[in-house]
Amino acid sequence: MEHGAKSRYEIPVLIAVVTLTLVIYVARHAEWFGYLQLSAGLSLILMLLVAGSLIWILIRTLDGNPAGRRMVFLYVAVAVVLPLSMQLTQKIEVTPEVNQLYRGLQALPHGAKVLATFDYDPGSAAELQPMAETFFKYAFDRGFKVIIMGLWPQGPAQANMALTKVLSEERYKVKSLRYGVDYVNLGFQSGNEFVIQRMGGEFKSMFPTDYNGTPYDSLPIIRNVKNFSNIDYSFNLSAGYPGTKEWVLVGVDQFGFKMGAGNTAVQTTGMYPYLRSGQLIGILGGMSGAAEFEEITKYRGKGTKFMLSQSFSHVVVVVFIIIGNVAYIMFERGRATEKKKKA
Amino acid sequence: MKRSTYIVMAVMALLFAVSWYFKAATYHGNVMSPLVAGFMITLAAFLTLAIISFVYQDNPFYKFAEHLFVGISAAFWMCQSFWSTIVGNLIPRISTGLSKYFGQPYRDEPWNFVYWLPVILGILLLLRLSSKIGWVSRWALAFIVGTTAGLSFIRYLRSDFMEQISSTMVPLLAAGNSGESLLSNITLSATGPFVAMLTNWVIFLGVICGIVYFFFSKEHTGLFGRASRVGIWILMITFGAAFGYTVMGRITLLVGRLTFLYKDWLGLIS
Amino acid sequence: MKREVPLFITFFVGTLLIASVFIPPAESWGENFSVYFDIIAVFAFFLGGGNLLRIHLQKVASKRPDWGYSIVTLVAFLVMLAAGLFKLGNPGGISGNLTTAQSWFQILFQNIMSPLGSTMYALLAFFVASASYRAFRAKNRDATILLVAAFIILLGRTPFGTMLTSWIPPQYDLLQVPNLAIWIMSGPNLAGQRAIMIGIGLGIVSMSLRILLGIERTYLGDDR
Amino acid sequence: MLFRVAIAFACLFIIAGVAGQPAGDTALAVQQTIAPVTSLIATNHEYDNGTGIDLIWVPSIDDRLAPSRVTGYEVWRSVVGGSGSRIAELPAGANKFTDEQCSRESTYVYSVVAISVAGNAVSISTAPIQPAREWINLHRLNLLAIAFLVSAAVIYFIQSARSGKKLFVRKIAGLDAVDDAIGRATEMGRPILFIPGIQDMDDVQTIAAITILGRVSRVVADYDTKIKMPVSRSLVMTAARETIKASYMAAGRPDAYNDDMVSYVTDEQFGYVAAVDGIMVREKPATCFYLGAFFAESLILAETGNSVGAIQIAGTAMPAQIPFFVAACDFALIGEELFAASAYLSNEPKQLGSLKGQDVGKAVALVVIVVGTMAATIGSAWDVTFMNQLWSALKVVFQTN
Repeated sequence: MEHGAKSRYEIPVLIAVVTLTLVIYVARHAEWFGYLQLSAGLSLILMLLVAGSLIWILIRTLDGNPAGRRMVFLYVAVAVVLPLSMQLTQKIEVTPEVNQLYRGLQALPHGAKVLATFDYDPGSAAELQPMAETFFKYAFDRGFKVIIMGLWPQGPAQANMALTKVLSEERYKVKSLRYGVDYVNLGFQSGNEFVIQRMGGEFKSMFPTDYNGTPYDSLPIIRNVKNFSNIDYSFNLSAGYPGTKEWVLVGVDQFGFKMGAGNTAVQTTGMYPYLRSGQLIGILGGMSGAAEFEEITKYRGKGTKFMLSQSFSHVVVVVFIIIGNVAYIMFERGRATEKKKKA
Repeated sequence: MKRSTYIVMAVMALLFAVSWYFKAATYHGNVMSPLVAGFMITLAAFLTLAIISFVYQDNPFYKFAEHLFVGISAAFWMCQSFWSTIVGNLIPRISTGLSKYFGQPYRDEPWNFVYWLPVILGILLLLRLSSKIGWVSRWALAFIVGTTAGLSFIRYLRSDFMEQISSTMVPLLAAGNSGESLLSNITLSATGPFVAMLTNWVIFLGVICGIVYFFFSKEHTGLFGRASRVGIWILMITFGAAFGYTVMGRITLLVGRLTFLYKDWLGLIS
Repeated sequence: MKREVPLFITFFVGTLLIASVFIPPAESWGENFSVYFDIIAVFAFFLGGGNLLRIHLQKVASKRPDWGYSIVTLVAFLVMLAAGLFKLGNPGGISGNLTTAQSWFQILFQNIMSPLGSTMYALLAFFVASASYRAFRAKNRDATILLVAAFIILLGRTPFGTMLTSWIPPQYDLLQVPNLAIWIMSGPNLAGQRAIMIGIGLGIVSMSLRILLGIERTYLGDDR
Repeated sequence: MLFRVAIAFACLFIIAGVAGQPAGDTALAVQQTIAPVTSLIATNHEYDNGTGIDLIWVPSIDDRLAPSRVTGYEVWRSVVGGSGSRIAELPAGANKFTDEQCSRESTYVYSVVAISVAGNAVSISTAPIQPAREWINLHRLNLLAIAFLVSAAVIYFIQSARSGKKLFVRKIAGLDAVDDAIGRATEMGRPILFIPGIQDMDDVQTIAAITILGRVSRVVADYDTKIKMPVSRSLVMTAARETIKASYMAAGRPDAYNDDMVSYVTDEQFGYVAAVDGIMVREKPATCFYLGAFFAESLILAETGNSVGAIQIAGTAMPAQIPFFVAACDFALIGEELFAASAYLSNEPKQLGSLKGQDVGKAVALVVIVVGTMAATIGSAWDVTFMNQLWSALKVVFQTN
């Protein structure tokens, strides 16, 4: 890492930041003011300020002072933080793959049995948790019977978090959904794709009890669920291995159930082959997938809210790529040709 | 240590205490006592900040967080695999007494004795600690590598080789379109038939050229060389696209962490 | 003996597992062998964990630089190990669920390990930005293609990109940046992914064969 | 024999069932009861270990009404000489089911119950059937044939290379840089960092990384450079130690080897990354190798390595991570090149022969894709029967199950 002129500024800046944080923190907890919410006008002014400073960086670059990586870091942080307290909304266009997934869910009858598999951990929760919440909302409104399980140790715990959140909403409280009747959490089972393989025979062999230790057969929702042939739809949320790929290769290919998936943005590219070949009926990719899913199901939540941070920081990255190329074309390319001449 | 280090430490300790106090005062839940909960959320917030500080430069807070992380997580996975593998999969097959102790139903299956094999190999592996008969640990390694090779051979042949070939064989013209009707109707509508056909052609030629790029034993010259160059372009598009697509996912992660700091800890946003 | 037995074991086990795919009564062997692998890996933890303890104890004993941090690692390791192995604070006792919310194990996981892991993961937001800034430069033709593809995808996922080209009429809407981004993902990207996968498939098949035939045996260490 | 008898019985039952259906069925329907399913046949599930029985039937005629009056089906099974039980619940419209929970020692009888709001209708039971076990899975003959073809090509070229035939192998960018990169570290007096991915020995990529390590550590031993290898799996630690030790012995300097060159950190992905990042910024390695199976950590490592000014050589077969290595490292091995690298670096003719064998596989892939696509295109656009047959034949050969 580069070492600029530090120590002279570092300590005062640190103290200033710490003091400011402390004051805001104490003030917030003593309830001197409400939540931080910037009005639309103020938000626009702030955005323009950021844009202006980016232009200034571009000018400095043209003067021969390219920005270092820490400058990039700073702008990413600003671009993510600012929109969190802004009151702007953004129009969300639904892509075909999300639409397909939604159509698949829509086609299911009331009371359909849906297997929701949670293959991620808190690390990827930012992307997948909003999908999980939207999915539960939709499933409960449509009266689906949801069977939850996980191939990652923390998956079922993540499912429980989403469930608790959704079920605490007034709209679902009045439905008085019952554990074991309307939904069940089978918990985690180790063994990766082999768990899927064995579930093809009998779910019970892999999950003799549910997450809480209740025997499989004493749960009405799954008492009659032998294996995948009793499942109408499978919804997989995954962040890596084992995940959607294994569910497709071992599950869908061999046992032929219908499956839709929500993936982290990174994983999504690798899933397109399965989408095209029809092994997956639809896919939600990353935060925008989550936001689109919220849009099409009309449950606007976290995904929609966070899209502003996303878009803003995206623009910042794009601008920095432009700045980087300007700097490269202006200086380094010239230098490279000079070298060639000398040689 | 320098005096400034002590000052920073003291300020951090003070901040920690303030946060602990306020978080404990505002906590309402039933899993933990407010004092523990206040401590835990403050700790989580400070550790989050400690890790983020690494992008600026290495510092004592990051070092602390890093060492804490290594210790906790190493033990985490040891416990996790002990309970799920040894207690979950091994003990119910080899010992009725221990199964009972751990509250696991004993699985009485005919081939259970085979499960002694990995136990023996595991013990062989531990013999590595002895310098005299350490070489027997290689038997365990050989077993593992053999398993890996055998399983991967079939798995990848099926899913990465055969499956990808069979799904690339699709008609290049949309069904029922014998060319003429298609050519009279060229639009660049994203959902139109011409683009669908174009996509099929791109995939077909792209896969071909991409495979050509990977040829090792043929000089990449002439037509072959040109195909391989197109292949590398296709790969570059793939990499660029995947990278660009990923940027979003990665930013989401930061949104997630900063929401934790701003909402769950500081309580600044709703 | 030191040389032949391991090579024979590799060959035998590997061939057995390949054959088992074609023999219905043996079809479940692959799955069983994976369980065996997991069990052996747990034994290996004695070696790994022992190594971790030894390194940090040595550091503390010889007071090497930063030895204080080694104490942090040691304490964290031992506390977590005790919490997990004895299921401290678990209402279900020794047969309770490991990840029950009230257990020490889960509390430590939720409040220490999980924030640390998520934040380390989140650093990628910074790194992905700095890598884009540094690597996406039009240095040569290949790099330019990489840059253009990445740029279109990035732009296609911002409202700015939507605005920029929304005037293009529907019969040419492929040229609208968001549609173009989707098309790149489902066209050229798919082709590249497939070519890579076919290559990987062959690479692994050939590598596995070399291992089974004993041509590749570096992992076994010294032959003598 | 038994099978034929079963089929004969089944046919008899079907005839009986169809004939026995009274003409007044529709009249009954008016009274709100429904017709049972017909033509229920049980056959042995092919190519399994004697655990499966396939059931197929014609759904109740009331299921074909719109809206269907059938709400679902239940499959009941009874063991001859034992009790019966419900084994599955299926949605309306279902017409087949595979029972995979049979035992070879038992004989079963099945029946299907059509469920409706008004009442249930039980079908005529199947003939008793006992599942049979097959010893060879003929459905996978295509897999066997292709496995055989590829293996034969690889082994053939290994043999021909062994017999002294000269083989051309193209340059793999990055591999030629290995020696220079190690030399650079030696000159600068800084260590080399070798990261074998974060997967265990049950991933071929890790094994490939270990074999490349064999070659790298040989050079390291010759140059007397420091190597540092933090790993995230205990088994990888064991294998890596064996490998490096062997290299030092081969270089004639067994005394310079030390177990601490390889150290276990933690199995946790990001805990491991946090520690490796710490090592990078504190020890400032001159060269970093990232070879093996990587996930999200690929870019964290590559960016931190770049920030300390290390030369970085990376290689992985994780399609999702290759882009980051390509963008952020000096040299990147793409997918298959990782596996080719160990053969390439060994410089042994027989190892190089296997690369030629792989190319045969690629040639097969090329030919099949071209022929198959052309057949599909011509067949579907101009409706040429032969082409359609060719296409479906190729599909069958390359389809896996």
